[in-house]
Amino acid sequence: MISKVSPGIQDAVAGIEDGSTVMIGGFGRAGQPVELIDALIEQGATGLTVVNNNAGNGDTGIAALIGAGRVRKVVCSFPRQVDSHVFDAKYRAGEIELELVPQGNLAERIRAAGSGIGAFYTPTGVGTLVAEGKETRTIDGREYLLEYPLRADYALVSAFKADRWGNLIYRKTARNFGPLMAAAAATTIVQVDEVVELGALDPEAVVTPGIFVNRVVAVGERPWLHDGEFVGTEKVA
Amino acid sequence: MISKVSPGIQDAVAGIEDGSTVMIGGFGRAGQPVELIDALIEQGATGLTVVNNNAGNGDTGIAALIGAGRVRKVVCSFPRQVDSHVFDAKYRAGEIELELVPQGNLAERIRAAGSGIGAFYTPTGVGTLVAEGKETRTIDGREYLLEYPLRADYALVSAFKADRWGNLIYRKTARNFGPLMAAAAATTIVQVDEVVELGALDPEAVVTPGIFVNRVVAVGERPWLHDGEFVGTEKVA
Amino acid sequence: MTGIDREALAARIARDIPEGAYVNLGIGAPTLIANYLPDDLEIILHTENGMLGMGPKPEAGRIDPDLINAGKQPVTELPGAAYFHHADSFGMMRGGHLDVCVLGAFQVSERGDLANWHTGAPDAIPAVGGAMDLAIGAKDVYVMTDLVTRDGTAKIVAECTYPVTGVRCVSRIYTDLAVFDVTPDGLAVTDVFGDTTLDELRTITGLTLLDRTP
Amino acid sequence: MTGIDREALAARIARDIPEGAYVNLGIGAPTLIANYLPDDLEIILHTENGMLGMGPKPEAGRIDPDLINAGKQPVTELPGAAYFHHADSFGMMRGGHLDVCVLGAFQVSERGDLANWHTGAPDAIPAVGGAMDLAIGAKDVYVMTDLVTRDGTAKIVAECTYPVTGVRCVSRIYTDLAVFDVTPDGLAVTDVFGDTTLDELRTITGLTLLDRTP
Repeated sequence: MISKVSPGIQDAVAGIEDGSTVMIGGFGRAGQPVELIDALIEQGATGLTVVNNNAGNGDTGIAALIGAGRVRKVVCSFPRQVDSHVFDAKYRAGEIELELVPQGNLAERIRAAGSGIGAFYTPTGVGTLVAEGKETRTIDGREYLLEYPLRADYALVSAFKADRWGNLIYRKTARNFGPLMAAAAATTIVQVDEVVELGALDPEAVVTPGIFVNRVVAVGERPWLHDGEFVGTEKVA
Repeated sequence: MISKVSPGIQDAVAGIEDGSTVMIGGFGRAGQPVELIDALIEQGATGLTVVNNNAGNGDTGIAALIGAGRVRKVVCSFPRQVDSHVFDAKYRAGEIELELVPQGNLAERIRAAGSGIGAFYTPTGVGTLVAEGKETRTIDGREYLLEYPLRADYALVSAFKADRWGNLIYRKTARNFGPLMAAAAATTIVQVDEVVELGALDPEAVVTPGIFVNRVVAVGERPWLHDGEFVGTEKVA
Repeated sequence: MTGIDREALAARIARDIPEGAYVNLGIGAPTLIANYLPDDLEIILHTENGMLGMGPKPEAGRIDPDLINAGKQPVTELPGAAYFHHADSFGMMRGGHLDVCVLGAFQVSERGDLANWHTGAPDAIPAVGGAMDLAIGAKDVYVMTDLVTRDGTAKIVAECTYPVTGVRCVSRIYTDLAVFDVTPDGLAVTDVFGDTTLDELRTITGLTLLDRTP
Repeated sequence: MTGIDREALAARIARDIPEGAYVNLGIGAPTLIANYLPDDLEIILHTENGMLGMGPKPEAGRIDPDLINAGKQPVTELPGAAYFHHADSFGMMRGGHLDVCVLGAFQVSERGDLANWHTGAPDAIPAVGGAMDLAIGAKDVYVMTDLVTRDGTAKIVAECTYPVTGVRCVSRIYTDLAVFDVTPDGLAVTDVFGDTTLDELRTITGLTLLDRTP
């Protein structure tokens, strides 16, 4: 019987080596796998390259990982936010490297890695600073940049529910980068609210098929749900 | 109020011009929009370039369109089947042009058109006859071919259910090329079993968002369902 | 010289968006436009973090942290909504499926180059997000901005001096003083607000401006 | 010289597929392998027209024309199945996510080049389908074939004379007479069936063959 379910969260993050490239899902805090990141901090891996849309918010999640000094480099589209003080300080102190990638090119580079595309031509960024040093080509009268796949050793993803084969569904805009990163990493580790019986997920509605998932860990219901009903909160997490 | 619902099937196919490139969904007969194709035959457009995985089965659907002499060229991955006698005869008589594209490159070229990718490097077909005349490039030690987007004037797609905004869900392996073609055509025309109330489709499970759909027409329940229950048939359609 | 305030400008832009349009409203002032879209018209809002059919902000206490817009503000879901991942969402933009995108600007050139992501300040931490994708990501890219900065400099210019976000991507510029269409012959003024005159606009911008006012 | 029949060969290949593997069984003889996968092991079958978790053929009268495999034969859905469109399905293959793919062959070269789509006959209508994607679309590409054609020609060759489907893509060749691993040093025989000898295999193929039999 296949079971990708890890007994505990430390089992889920076991083996992540120093110097790994780790994709971390989420757009801001939506879909950020905070419990897995906390486990990774405890696990101790350092010298990491982190791929995420942002460079951490507040003092938790990715910000905490950066604050703990475990991140050598961030690949993201939007590091500077009102609450990105942890990254900002490290960056200004020259203690962290930044590779800036426009958001859609970031998503497409991750997709290319997962789907075996060697490189692709994108119109986004043509004529801007991010095009510097990049190959360009005019196709059908429009100019494009050549972009390469972005792969990872590990992906940490937050989904809503999983089955023991690793099939995943997400919740609302927390889906964001999860399905892409799951396919682009050698080892994909997923936290979910709940692991359901095999067959309980509608095969038409599975967003990430289990083929892209290596480990699943249940972390309990998100605080804005109660027994599966949406009850809301006063603020964004 | 937005309504993309066409009152009748002839309204749905109105305006398709002679010489158009028409993508037609389906893999074999699964997901082939037979009612829309019949309407197109009646509508009369000719000199068409048809993009589909195959080149027609038996004497209905795409085979009937080819048989009626309306198709100048077929772009597909697998024209030769046990029941592709209509295409076979036209091809051997030199009355129809064929562009052969490996199935995954076909899918990815259609996806590239829908998603604004100028071109992409694929490993499929390297060193084979389909690579002849194509640019190649070695990336990270692996050889790739450069492939370009495949666009269409019209897409004819068969989905399972739609709402009046054109959001679509499909049924099982009849999904195949539908979501890709819907995004790659200037005008996308969809036949569904049923048009449901706005809000009746689960937003997490919508496969083709309405932004890719221009016209929807209901053609009634597929014969292997009865009041929404699967009852089966004796053979593949 | 008088113009209109930001709310009135948002209302003005809202009037130009037809029923059935798929629209992305950029972070900042453009989000105000949503408040002026007529209730009896269906206009479908896209948020690039992965949703079509975005609704207004939730009632107090009903915030869903899984349901946010590109500005990371809580939003709601309308009947007919759909969720998708980032590659599909940005493919939707890059593939030219959105009808209208409205963005803020630091500068816009008379050819339609847009600068809105980076002031070029040497100590700034660069952050682009979806700006460059949005700039090329709609059939029509509209800019919503004051014509003049607080220190009196025109934001519509012959050439952008700030790093650009996209090249020849803007089709129309809505400002507090006038509306400009970007045309192959140069900028054309289609509306003036308050008592603003074309000559004043020419003086402010230093540009040749075509008169296409009604 | 005796070997094993096609059913026995399918059973032999099935034994090499571990629990938890994601497997694509090509059209034709490889589909027989599904019948020999042990019921107590979970092995997940992929069909490139858009499904993981494919089950056996349906009972009489319960055919679902919306649920077919790549050979366009009716199949069923197992608990844990998932559907996806063609770009996702072929991305899954091209991206190297499948563990095993088993294909038929016209010819395989000693370096692992595969020819299985086109005999090169001048009057043939070319049809490739997913063959070229499958050839490069798994961590291990296995070939299942008779070693010798009906007219006595070996299908394992120094160089393919038929048009190739993929270059250096095959990792193992299962035939009615023996199993061959494609190694950097050449072909290695790992199993012989019936009373077949290595020298007979060398005579049939005309190739240098390494002896890695147990």
